[in-house]
Amino acid sequence: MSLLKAKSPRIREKRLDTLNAWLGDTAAAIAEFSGEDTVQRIRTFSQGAQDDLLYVLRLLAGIRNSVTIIHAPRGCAAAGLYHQVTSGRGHWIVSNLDQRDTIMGADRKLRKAVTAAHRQYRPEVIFIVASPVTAINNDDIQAVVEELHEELELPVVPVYVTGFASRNAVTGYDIALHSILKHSGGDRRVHQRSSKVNLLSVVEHPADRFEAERLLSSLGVDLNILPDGASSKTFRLATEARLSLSLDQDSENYLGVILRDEYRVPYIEQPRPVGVEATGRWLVAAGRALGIEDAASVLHEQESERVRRELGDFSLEGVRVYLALSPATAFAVADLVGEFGGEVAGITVSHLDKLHTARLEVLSRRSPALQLHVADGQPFEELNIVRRIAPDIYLGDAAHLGQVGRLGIPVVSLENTPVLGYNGVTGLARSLSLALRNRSFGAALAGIPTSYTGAWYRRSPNWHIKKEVR
Amino acid sequence: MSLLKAKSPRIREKRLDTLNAWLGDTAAAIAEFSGEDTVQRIRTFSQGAQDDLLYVLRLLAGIRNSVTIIHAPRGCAAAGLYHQVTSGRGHWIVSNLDQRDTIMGADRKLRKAVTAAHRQYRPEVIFIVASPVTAINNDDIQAVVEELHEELELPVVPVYVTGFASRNAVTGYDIALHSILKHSGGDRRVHQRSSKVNLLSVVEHPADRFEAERLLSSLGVDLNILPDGASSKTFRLATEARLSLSLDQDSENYLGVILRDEYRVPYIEQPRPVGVEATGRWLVAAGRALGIEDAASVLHEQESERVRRELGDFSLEGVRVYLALSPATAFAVADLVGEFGGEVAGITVSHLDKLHTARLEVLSRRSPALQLHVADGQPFEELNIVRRIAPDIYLGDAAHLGQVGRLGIPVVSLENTPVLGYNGVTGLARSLSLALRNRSFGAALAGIPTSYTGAWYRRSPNWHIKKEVR
Amino acid sequence: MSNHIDGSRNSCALHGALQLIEAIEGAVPVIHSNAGCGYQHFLGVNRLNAGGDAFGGPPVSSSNISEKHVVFGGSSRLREQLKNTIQVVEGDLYFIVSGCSTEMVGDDIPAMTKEGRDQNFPVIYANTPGFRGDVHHGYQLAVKALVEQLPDLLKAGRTRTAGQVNLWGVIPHQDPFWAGNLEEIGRLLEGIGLKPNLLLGYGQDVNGWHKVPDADLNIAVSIWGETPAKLLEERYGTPALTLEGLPVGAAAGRMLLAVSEKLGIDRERTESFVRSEENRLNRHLAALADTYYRAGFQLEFALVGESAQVVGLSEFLTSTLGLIPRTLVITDNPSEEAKATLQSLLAALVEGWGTELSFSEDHIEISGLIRSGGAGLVLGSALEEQVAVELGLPFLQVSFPLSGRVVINRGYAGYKGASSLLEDLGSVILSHALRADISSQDKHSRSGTVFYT
Amino acid sequence: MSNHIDGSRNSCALHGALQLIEAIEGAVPVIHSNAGCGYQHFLGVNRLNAGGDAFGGPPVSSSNISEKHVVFGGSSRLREQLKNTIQVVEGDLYFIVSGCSTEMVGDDIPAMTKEGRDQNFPVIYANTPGFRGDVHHGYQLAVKALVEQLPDLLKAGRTRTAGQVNLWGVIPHQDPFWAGNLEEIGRLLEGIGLKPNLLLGYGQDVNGWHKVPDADLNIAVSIWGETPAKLLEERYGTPALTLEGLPVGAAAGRMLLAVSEKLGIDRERTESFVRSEENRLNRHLAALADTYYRAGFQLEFALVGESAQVVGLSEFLTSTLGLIPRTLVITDNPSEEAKATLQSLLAALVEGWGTELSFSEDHIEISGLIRSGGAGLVLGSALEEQVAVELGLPFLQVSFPLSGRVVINRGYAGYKGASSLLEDLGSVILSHALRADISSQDKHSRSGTVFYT
Repeated sequence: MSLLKAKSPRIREKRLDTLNAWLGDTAAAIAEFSGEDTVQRIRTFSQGAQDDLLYVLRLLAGIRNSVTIIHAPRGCAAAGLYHQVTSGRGHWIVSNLDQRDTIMGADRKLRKAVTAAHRQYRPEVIFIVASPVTAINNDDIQAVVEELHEELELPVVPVYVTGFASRNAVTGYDIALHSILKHSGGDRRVHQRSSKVNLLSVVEHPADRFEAERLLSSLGVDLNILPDGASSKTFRLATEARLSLSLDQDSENYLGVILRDEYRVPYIEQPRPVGVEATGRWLVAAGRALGIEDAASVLHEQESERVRRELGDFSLEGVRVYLALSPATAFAVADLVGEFGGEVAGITVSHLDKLHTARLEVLSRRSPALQLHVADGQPFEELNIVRRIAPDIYLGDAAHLGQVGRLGIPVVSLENTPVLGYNGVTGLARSLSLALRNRSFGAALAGIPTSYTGAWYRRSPNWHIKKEVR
Repeated sequence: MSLLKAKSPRIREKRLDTLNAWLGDTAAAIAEFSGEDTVQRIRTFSQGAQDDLLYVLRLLAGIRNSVTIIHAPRGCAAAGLYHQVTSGRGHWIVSNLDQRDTIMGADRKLRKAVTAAHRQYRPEVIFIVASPVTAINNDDIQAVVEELHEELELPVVPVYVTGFASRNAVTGYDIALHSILKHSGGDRRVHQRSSKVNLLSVVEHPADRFEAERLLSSLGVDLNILPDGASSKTFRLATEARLSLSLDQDSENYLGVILRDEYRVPYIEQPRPVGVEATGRWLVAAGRALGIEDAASVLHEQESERVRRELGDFSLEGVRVYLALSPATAFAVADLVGEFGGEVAGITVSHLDKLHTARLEVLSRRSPALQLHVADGQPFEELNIVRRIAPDIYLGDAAHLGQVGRLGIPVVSLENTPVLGYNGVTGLARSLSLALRNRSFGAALAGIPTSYTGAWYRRSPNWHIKKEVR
Repeated sequence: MSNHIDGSRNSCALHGALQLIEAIEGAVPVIHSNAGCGYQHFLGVNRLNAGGDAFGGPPVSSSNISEKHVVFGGSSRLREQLKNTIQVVEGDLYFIVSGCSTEMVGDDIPAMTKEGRDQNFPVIYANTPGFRGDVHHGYQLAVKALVEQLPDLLKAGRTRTAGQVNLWGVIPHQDPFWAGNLEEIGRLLEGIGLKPNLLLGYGQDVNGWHKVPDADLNIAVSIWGETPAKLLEERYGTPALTLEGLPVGAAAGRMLLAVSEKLGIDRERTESFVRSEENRLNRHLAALADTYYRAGFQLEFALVGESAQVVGLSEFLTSTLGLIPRTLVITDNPSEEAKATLQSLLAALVEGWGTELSFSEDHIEISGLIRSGGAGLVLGSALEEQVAVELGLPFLQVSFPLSGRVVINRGYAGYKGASSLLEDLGSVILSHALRADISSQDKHSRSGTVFYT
Repeated sequence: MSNHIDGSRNSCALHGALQLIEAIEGAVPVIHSNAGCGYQHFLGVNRLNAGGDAFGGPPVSSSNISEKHVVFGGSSRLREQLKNTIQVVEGDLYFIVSGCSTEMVGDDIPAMTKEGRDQNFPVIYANTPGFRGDVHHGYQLAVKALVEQLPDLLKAGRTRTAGQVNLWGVIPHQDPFWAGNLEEIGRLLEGIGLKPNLLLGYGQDVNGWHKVPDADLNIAVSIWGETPAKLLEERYGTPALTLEGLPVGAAAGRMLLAVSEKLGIDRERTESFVRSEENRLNRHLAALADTYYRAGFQLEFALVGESAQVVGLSEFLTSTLGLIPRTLVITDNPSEEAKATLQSLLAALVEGWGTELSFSEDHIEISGLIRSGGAGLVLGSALEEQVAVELGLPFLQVSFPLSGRVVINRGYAGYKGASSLLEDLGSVILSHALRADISSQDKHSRSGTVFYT
């Protein structure tokens, strides 16, 4: 009966027909998801990209008082090093599987690592993250988990990720959330509802989280934020909450659904509060569910007035913008570009699935000709597209903006830029304004050739996207 | 009657027969001060050195909630910039006299500067420091002081320094202390004595001040520390204190004497607490005066036991040490070198005067052949001497250690090194030990020639020191 | 048996190979593995060396194998990926590197390479699964592949350059200052009339690699250059010279003299060049002396880094700058034999200082060594910053990984590098001394509220 | 009329002269003034440029006049001091500089110089009392003295070097990066076949100054080089070229092209050299791009410094790095005429950014300008650090005075300097961004205690 019974959740391709390679207009995109069975696409040429393991690690980096043991050869911990060094988040141990371990198994090594982690950090929880090697080898992580869970009197949570089962990295969020809830979730029997409201926040920029907190707290809402910055207790409290509010359906959908279906916490899945209007709708929807709709409306009025004042005469009138973001963010920022008076010239989303059909319909009505590209970490396609479209500015959050910059156009990174709420509007306006005003850095980069051949730029951008033969 | 009646104190040459150029053994040094009138020496070749203006600025840098206006051409504020930038101490304004001002006077400029300082900082006190130019020009600072003191309802304290009247920079401390006490000192009539004890600390290293505080506070002594870190209130409280304790007679003597002679605060002038024995004597002397001699003795026992333990087998046995320091420090460190088992191979003191006869006698008995050199900032003489003596290590606090290093010997700077009390002993032992163990930096510098001719090194080091003809 | 590692800084063999390939202009790595392998490399290596991202993003070609390939094999996917890489990505050399999964599955990478070669594609390969070892191992595997397979790709004859010297053992990014270090060693070799073949970095292309067999000498700048040098000695009889460590300051002069002797170059010319470099450095030291003495530069230090860095930097800090080595931690997993050599080398260098020398790559263990060592200054990677801050010590990032430090072509090797080190380390010590002074002022005025009011 | 100054950073004429003389190898300044003048210079200039103390202490010769000399005149004291300086201090040129007191007393310094000259001593002089002006004025006075008086000292004939170019207007220490900047400009001029005569710094001796009249061109790198260049044009008819500011990055290329045109050098050769330099810099920029975008380099900046620095750095930051000038403060007291030129020059550069350009040398006024300007990044002297910290902004020390920063021969001029600036500024911005991220984590876990318990 329970979704949490399974070792890990269904991959996104199966659960939501998620695509990670596609090119076409919005109407065609809607058509893709209207049938029973969406045809998956594959690439005959591809470039390195995020995978579910990386998303698992990103999410776990935000869990407080935890240690993560990556049960893998040493290189799989590189992303952990990145989180540790750049943002001081997480404690990362790699079990360091060598050639012999890939043949003989490495239970003993894993056991040693868990014991050492416990002794060193006295964490609230230890995660054991699987990897391609353990997945292929079928390592018996479960036995170690059960044994040490008893011995250390500590939740030891296995996270069964493979790195290859899904082509969509976002599956990793589902896997991590599934594992946490499965092992440290609260009691599933009848609950007393608490006064708390879950704010679902998955690897949001801290400033974005603060903005959501700021708005809701000023309405007197008693928040329980997870999984970002959550401890074990936060997850237990989540199951008793009166409501779950979403910030980004792409990443949190699975968490909201589990809390709703397993623990009967109502779940409001509202588009991301990006832009004045969407933030207002998000706030009012929350207010409605909590019986404070009027207060929410008043707050929206005040804040939007402030934003209008701060924006002054800022406008994107006549500016053609390319967006390359995760889908929920891309669609939300597209609306904001509209609010600013600009034109969205094209969109790359990291994946696309059934969760997006409503947004696609809106987009299709507004800009029927708009081209939608689905790709995660495939700059060869993006550069081909962007060169053709020649937008005035590019907004993205991928790791390959350094390649995009060589096209000579202004680039704004949303990787570390807050975008949510009213403060997100003014902040983004400031970044866009600076990027459009001074384009000299792009001009300097334009002297450096991109990595691709002239022949490739003459080909259609979707040349290497094929229907998967099953 | 009162010493404070005068515009400024008598220069050190007049008050204490202070010499700033001299070379000879200790017996000869004692003889210099035994007569009625010490013959001053001058140099026929000299090098830049500190002057009384620099010492005034150093002392004022430590006065809290004060602003210092240097009434001079712009370059005279360079030392202020140094204090501000390197240690964040003081607020420094230069009146910036130009050629016209040197002819026409600059009252108006000075008035503007004082008013601006008051407006910007709202200080407790504003110092107006004279300079060679105002001294030669005989600028009427007094009129401005009186006028603005009234107008701003704020102590405006003139500090009459010349830069040339005395050859001994230490005169500057007397001038600054004289000026402060004259203008912000307490009531001279019969006082209620408070329970406070003045700890006289003039530009001591903060760690040294803390060490003295630590020791005295642990004996329950209620301290009033001045002038370092003192506010106007500190100076008022000083006149009611039950006792003044000295840390460095060279710099504080004038302050101790004024407080004793003008305000009847008893003054204990004990040699600097440098080394275990001297610190013990200093502590016990303070204890005796305050009726807590036993507690002081016990503390001394405990601390010296700790120092012995921490020093382990550290020893300067067989090590010949050259000292180039201000006199009270030099004599105190000489004793410490003895405690460590080392030999003092020679001493340069920045000045020498009647305050030192007792110490000279001790030194003369112990090391009759020891050569004493009196010079402030005359590295040409020091290098000549040190090359001849070829000590194993050089300890100094002057700005020309970079020159000394070119002789290839280990150099330890006491400019920013704490030396007082028990912690000073262990700290200095550590520095000496490191310098003696690794001499490679000196070896690298030895490749760089010093600035002086071979002819000079063949001459007697006191070649350019002559008796002053009056 | 290998152990688990906390805060692993030595990445894996695949990443080491990528680091080498990305530093050769015109070389294109083709990763045959999961999608995430290249991305991990980008996050966990390139981004922790800000300013040195040659491609503007993660590696440009990766077969991104999926479940199907794990089950049925991925060789055909590699065939397709290779062919299309050559069409899409500009390059002079395509270099297939494999990851753990494709190696476990047993894909035949040599066969796929041969197929490409048969179509006249300039392709080579190396089997570099992460489970085979760390970044250093990967560097060696990739160098070996280049040395062994490149000659088959060369069409035209080579023109020999007299006095050519190849440099080995500098691993891009694993030494954050690799580019600047190579440039400076090159400048010094040019100074005595040689033609350095740097092989990696700006302007270093596949051509330079084709010229490898023509060298008069192979210099190993670290223990990781010994294998390539040995391989070339075996194949081409080229003599080899192994440096004790990164040549910083005077050690660079000794390197030049050793090279001169080995190659029979006019000793006087070399000595005169070395003297002029030496004299400039000594003048810089003299100009720093006042600061050195007053800010108390003569500290005991802890140094954490790769063996070449630890030897080279500690030698300079100790034998020229007068500092005292307290705790040395070598993080690059030398072989037992290399460990023994390093141990005796460093024992001679640090004799009499009571230095503790350790080999570790574990963040927690290393922090513990620094904590118990009692040094007054820490040089290490960003991972050591935490313990330095905890202990209130001045700290300089010198080894991988870096955080918050952009490096373009700054280096610490040679004479210029010694000056750069004086600037960076000097700034760290001086600003720490000034901060200590200012904060004790604060402390005073805080404690002042007790005593003065 | 001059005003009082809070936190004065422009020292005085005597100090400016000393800064010049100390940077010429073999030149010995002989100060005729109070004891403290040279010491003030050491504390307030040399020590605020850690690492650049050529003499190992305060100036080596000073007459230290006392009350007697103020009353009765100090000329005889100077005579004695000069004679003994020549006996005690090694030197090729003895340069008498006077302070306020001896000038007010009216000592006859030219006469004392002539006396020395009559005894065949290599002596020159400049009247440099602090009341006559600031450090820039002192630099000009000393250069003028050298240009006018040195020819009288030259015994042997000179050998002309073709293609010699003299560099003017870089004031040692007042530009903390003077040595590195000169070396890089020299390297670039050599790159197009010229013989730069740097005149100041390592290896630059009195001989170089004797060769000044032989140059084919005088380049003024700052407004303070215009007077010397003009003087030499008058005396020797040498053509002059004034740069708009410190040539950083592309501006250095434009400088080389302008020099080539002026001297009729092969344009293609110059262009090819510039292209290679340009290309390397652009590659560096590309390798930084990922960091640039994700750490948000595109900030509005406040820049406080000397006119040449403000023009040169802001030009590079704006026209190459894409930053936006918000607040520019020029601190070196240009003449009214120079101000007007700078104003129109910078107006063109910063057009459309709403930049506020100010001229001030007052610490409080400058801090106020930064506070009200609203920039997101501050470049300035150590005096600006306080306000940057107060505003929570990333901060880089680029102008005099420095604190806690050791500079040996790092520079920001030319192409190498541009890379160095990318490293330094990049590190400041990146580490600030990372700290902000980490501290917001902290903030979160602090606020967490409210929401999660």
